Amino acid sequence: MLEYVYILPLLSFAVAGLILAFGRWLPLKGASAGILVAAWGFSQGLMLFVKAIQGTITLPYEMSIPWFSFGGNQATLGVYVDGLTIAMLIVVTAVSLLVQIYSTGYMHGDPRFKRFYCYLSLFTASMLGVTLTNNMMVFFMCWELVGVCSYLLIGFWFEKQSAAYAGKKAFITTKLGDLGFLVGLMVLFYATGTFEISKIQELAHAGMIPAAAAGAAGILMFLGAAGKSAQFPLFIWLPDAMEGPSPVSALIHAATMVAAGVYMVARLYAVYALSPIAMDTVAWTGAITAFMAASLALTCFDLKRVLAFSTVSQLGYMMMALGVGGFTAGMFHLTTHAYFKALLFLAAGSVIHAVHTNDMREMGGLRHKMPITYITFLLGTLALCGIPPFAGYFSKDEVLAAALARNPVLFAIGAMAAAMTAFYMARALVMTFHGKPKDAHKHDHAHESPAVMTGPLILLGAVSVVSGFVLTRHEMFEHLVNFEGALPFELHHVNHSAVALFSSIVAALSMSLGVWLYKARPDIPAACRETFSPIVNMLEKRYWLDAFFLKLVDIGDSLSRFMFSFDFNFLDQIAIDGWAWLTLKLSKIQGWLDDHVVDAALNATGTITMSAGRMARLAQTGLVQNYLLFVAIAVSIFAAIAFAG
Amino acid sequence: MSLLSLIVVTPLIGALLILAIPGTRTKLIQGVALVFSALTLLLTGYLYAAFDKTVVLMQFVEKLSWIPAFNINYCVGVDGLSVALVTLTGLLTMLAIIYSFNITVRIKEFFFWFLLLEVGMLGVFVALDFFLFYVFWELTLVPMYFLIGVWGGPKKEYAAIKFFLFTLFGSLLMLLGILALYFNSMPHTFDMMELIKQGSLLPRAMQIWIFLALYVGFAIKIPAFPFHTWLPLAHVEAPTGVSVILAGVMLKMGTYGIMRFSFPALPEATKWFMPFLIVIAIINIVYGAFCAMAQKDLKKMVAYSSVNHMGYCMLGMTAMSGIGWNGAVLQMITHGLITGSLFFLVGVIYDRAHTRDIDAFGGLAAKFPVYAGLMIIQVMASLGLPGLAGFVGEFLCFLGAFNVWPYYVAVGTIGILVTAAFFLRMIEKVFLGPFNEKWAALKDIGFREMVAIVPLVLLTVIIGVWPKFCLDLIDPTITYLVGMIK
Amino acid sequence: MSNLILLNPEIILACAGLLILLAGAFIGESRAKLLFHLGTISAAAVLGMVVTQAVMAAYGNGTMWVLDPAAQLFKFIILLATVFTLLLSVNYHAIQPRHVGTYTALVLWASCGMMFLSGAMDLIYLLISLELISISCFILTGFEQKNPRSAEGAIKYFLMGGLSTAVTIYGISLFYGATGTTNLFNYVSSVDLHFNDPAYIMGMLFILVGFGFKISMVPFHFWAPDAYEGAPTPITAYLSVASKLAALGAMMRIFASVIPHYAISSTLVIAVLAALTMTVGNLTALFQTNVKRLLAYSSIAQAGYMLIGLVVADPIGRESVFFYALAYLVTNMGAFAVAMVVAGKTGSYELDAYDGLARRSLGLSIVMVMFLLSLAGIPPLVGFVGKFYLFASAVNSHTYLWLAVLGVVNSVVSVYYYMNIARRMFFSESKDVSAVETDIYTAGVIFVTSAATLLMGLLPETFMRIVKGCVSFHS
Amino acid sequence: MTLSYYLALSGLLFTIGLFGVLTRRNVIGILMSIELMLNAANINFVAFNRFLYPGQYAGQLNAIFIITLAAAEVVVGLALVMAIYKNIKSVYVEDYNILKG
Repeated sequence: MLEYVYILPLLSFAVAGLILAFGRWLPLKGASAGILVAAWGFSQGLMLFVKAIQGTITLPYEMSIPWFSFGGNQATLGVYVDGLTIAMLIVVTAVSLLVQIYSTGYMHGDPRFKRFYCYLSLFTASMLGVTLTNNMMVFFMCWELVGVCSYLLIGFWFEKQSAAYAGKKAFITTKLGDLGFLVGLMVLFYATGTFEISKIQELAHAGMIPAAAAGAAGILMFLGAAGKSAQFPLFIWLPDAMEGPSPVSALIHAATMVAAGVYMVARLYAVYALSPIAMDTVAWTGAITAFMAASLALTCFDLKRVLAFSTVSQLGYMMMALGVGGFTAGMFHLTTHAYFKALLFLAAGSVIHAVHTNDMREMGGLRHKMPITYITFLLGTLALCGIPPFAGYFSKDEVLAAALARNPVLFAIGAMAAAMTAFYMARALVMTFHGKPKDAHKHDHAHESPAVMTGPLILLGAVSVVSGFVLTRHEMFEHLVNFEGALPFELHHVNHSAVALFSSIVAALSMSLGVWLYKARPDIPAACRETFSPIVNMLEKRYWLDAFFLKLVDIGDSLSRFMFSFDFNFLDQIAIDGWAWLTLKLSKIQGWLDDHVVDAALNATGTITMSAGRMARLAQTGLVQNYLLFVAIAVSIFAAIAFAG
Repeated sequence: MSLLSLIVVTPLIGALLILAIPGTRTKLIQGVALVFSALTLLLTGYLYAAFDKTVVLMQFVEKLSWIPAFNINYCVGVDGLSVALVTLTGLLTMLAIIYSFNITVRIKEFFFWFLLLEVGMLGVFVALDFFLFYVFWELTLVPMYFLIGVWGGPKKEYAAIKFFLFTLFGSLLMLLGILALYFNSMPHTFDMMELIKQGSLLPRAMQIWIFLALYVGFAIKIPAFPFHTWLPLAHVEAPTGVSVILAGVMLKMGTYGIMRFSFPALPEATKWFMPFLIVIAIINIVYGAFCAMAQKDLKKMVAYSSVNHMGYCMLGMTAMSGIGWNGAVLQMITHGLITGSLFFLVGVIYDRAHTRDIDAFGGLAAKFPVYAGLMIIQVMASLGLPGLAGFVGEFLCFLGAFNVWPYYVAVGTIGILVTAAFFLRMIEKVFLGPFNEKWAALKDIGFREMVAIVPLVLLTVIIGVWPKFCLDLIDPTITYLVGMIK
Repeated sequence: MSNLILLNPEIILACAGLLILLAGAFIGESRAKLLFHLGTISAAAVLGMVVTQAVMAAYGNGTMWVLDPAAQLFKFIILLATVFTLLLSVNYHAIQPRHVGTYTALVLWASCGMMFLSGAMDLIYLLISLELISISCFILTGFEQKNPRSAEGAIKYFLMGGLSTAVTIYGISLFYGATGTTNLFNYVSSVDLHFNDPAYIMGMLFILVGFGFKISMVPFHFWAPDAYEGAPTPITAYLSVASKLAALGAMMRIFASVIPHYAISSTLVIAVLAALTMTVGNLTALFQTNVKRLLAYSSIAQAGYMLIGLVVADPIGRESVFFYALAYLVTNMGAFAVAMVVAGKTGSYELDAYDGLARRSLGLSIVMVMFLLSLAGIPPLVGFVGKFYLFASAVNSHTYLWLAVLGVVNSVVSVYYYMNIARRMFFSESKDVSAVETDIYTAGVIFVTSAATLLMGLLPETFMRIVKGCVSFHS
Repeated sequence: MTLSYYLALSGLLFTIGLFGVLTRRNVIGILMSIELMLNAANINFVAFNRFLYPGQYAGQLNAIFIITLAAAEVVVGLALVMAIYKNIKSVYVEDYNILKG
């Protein structure tokens, strides 16, 4: 069972190749192959989960084969499975499976349907690689590969200039973070002498890694996580990434890839735990991100972008949880969030599929036209807002409790973000599904999506409702995902129920406010936009972060132009060709000498005298010397040498 | 005749044979060129297979007395450092010859020079006698001059002579360095292995001067900042097949020379120069990347990216550790594969559109999916995407150097970012976005071009996934060499 | 006197010259070419004799001359050049049939003078040899009577030569005053007395002027381009090869052997002049549009390189000059031969005559490129091995490393103009695409020289061993 | 009369010759100046022989050689002047200027 887990990513890779090569002859142009593999993977994950809970398999499990050796070191290729891995594995395979099923409807008729499934399989494979690998080098490889898949899928409809741009932006922004990751990895390598996760963990637990190295590695690698998981200030790419097809947003930009950063921090939690500074960095970055992104979602009119900001905000939560020591809480939030956010994206995709726009101002009143979509979206919203007994309630509650246990300020920020979350989700729900249709034409053409799309929605809706409740039974999740020395899942020394009650009330109030404002008094938000226009402006400009990064790009561009102009104009044309030029000039002088010397040849003999005046006159005519004179001069010099020495 | 001599002689026979064929029989000439380059490739492939991976010393050594007056021998041999480069040369030359079947003028001369060039390149990598090394080194110069000058682009003559003068200057300085080594050895010898043993006994000042003389020669070939300015010009003006060889093989001669000889033979000088070398490597990386970003010409962009990539290679060398050197050698090979194929790919579009202006295209991915796919794979490999060949070498270079020069390496990573930026921008402009209808009449990549490019793409993927394939050969020798230097 | 038999080659050559001169007066114009053949055969026969002498190790000396391996080597070079020159002359258009006898005789006598020069051990003997060469060559340079260029070249050559001869003779007189003899055998025994005597130093330096003129050392080189351009092309080749190398050989004997190296306080002077010679020669060559002039300046620069070995003057230095002399002989001769062929077809020595030559005659172009590359010193051609040898001697000496560095820089500069010819042949297009024909004599010369250029480059060992055997001058 | 007088005379002759070579416009004049320089050498030879090495004849012999040599040179020189005069119709060196560069 465990012995064969390495087949999962390999099979996915193979399927990606299979679809690319033979997709046109397979059922559903290859989609069937992708779905089958994902389904099989999901069943495997589920079985592992069950067995792990039952305790019939021993964890952690590790196996590897030598990959290559370099200068006395051995790189390995292998898998490392513990509870964390299994939790992530289920998320990846489940969402991947549902998204692939959903996409057969959503992408139906697309000219590059085949390639879409190829990319999805490739992504799934890489993501499984990230999840399962036993080795940080392979981790980094797969980490980059998911980035490429993300790039390809965001720019899937590359004829749209904005899509192509968004793909590039995503890739480069995450790459910026990855530089940190790379350097951090090297620090880690030289601190531990290995890339293998199990060995790193062992060394960390034994305290063999110096705190400074651990801190440096942790913070540097967190830069990579900040890029992937869209943390402040690198989250700017994620809203633009919504240019991709909605299933892609659900799979990559909500459930799995963006969670990879969180997963990475969790994976190396032993290292982070050694350095309080690294932990604080993670926590505060998470908190700031959670707050900022939530505020950005308040003024956004693009349905998918609202969800994207929400994703960023929730990822901030997870990071905050990890940073304050809530290891299990963070991972739990990751798990539940994956389902309900995927649900929200797929539902949003369903809406967009129907009305062909992302703009909420052109929607409205869709709940009658698309009842299933509406219901499932509603369930997702409730889960996200943390209304009991939906999934989000359980996980968010734990995150906040962990924050309170460590630092009340973080708790306060988290609570505010939670309030905003409830508000903007209510806003989105109302604007999309309630009220009167704003665009009659679009409304008339809207229709409920086909069963392949609503099916996954219903499934995910069900999961969103029950997963929080189920997984907390008998400390099931904690049993699976835990970290010795981190905060326990159920915090007893803080008033847990008080936190839960407080957050639920805040969420409910805030949600009601949102519903009331946008349903009954839409004039108030409009007026607020007027009144607080500077703030709205700031939010629409995304705290000027985009401008900041564009400025950076501009600087890079100017720098590159400057360097090239230096290269060409100075280094090449002056410093190098200058020598050639100088040589030619010299030879011209020489040629001139010969021209005017040999030119006049014997000619000049008649005119040269030794008198200075004669010389001056010669200088005026340009005839300075002639070659016999050279001989004479040489002879005189020789004579002088003879008498001098 | 030993295997290595056979490898060197085969293309020479081909070249002479071509000279004997009347220029009008173009098919025959192409056939002969193909057959002899293929034969060479087979022999190098056999060399690769027959090479004993566990032996760290020179293999297939053949030593014949050549000029006893100067104790010069015809001495050839390969170890882990050179064997893969020999095979790479065989492969790239054959593919470039296949690609170059589209040359329509003066075919006889073209293939004559091309095979002669192969002789020189192979010779450089197998020579163990410094005099022989130098002869082969210079032998590459003349064919390259003609290949650029006759079949090149608009500024071909300028490019050709600049390349010639630039590299000649370097190599003549190198010759002086070699002579100095010769006269300081006892008994006087040009035998590289012997000189390596004796070089370390030289006084430091002497070592430094010799190192400098050799370094200028090698650095111009690499090309290291500030000696790189011949490169963009020569690459851009050269015909496609020749650019491939230039980038794929000839640049490596510089780094190979340094690793083969300068570092092992002159340890004191190496120590002394190290701070400069690392700075130059970083400049190459960052500066090359930024220069590439400013380019509007596709080929020039790839050319500058070579400056950047050879910077990684130098970075790995400066690590003076097994990790870094493994990375450097692997980087040489992968850069040959990747940049070689990129030049092919640029050639494909240039042959069709007769322009390389990045802004002139748009949305080609929709119309030419195969071409776009190959290009994107190789670009990704070039910008160091894991899973493809470029990553492993690059990563090992950085990793190796990080131990010694952490802060420089941290600065150097900027190069990775900028490389990604300009390549992705190029992809965005050329392949993505709305399709530019101007190019509606163009055809997707053809069979001959596929034959030239696909093997490189496959190797890029194979080495990326299974670097052992290459590193197994390299690692034992490198570990031994590094151990010896230390 | 019994040793006089060792001078048989010179004597026979001189007699052959006389005979040919006489025959020329009687032979019909239609059969005048026979005289070239006669001349060639006699030169070749004498060459055979010299080789035989060398093989039999027939060495010895008279009171004013010596026959040692070095002399034999230079005689070999001179005679080979003579044979080549006469072969090139057979179909040269500007020599009138009625003057063939004179022409051939003068060439043979000039060669005779050079052979004397190569064994000269007395300054007066040396002077007379030099004059024999000079006077013959003055006439040969001006041999194209109807061509004002030829006459002008000759008169410039003559005036410059006259002045340098005068200076040289004055130098010899001073040398005589300082040492009491003009004989170098006697001189050797009293060597230590005079090193600081100004008359002695001035004498040596003035003698240097004469040699400098002959080998076209800066600043005594100004005649060379004009005379080279004006002279009939075979004579240009002859002047640039035989005359130059013969003088260089004698110069080696005096400045690098007879007078011990450490004893010449003026070595630095020669070193500086060597540096100037390469630099000026190369720089001026850059802008030449006439191939003969270009090769003239190139041969000035080549003399500069050879002077490196002379300055170094240790065994390696001497060997390197000897080897380079051999290399220069075949390479430069070949280059002039090709230039002659091209001019024969196009009627012009201008560079644009070379446009597109590769399309017209690929073989000839490749051979020409070989010669040019050899002159530039690119392996695996003989010029490279020669330069390698020269630079090796400079590096070995330490003191003159700077000359080697300068030589390197100059080589790079020279490649520019050498490759400029190659560029024209291979990169440019010409309107006329008819093939370039080569007559059998010229083709023979080109074949032999090109084969030697390549083979001596690939397998230089034999020749290195020969020059090693020649370095110890008799004294 | 001592050696130095002769040497001074010879030096003077040499210098005058050199001056003449540099300043004469007429080829024949230049030829004559060269002859002066040769004769300066002859004076040297004879004077050295007489004052420093009275037992020898070498110096005087050399002088005779040089006189012969000078004659030969002048013959060829004049012939060349004739040749160029036929072509260019001038004996002034400034007119000989086809070849240059």
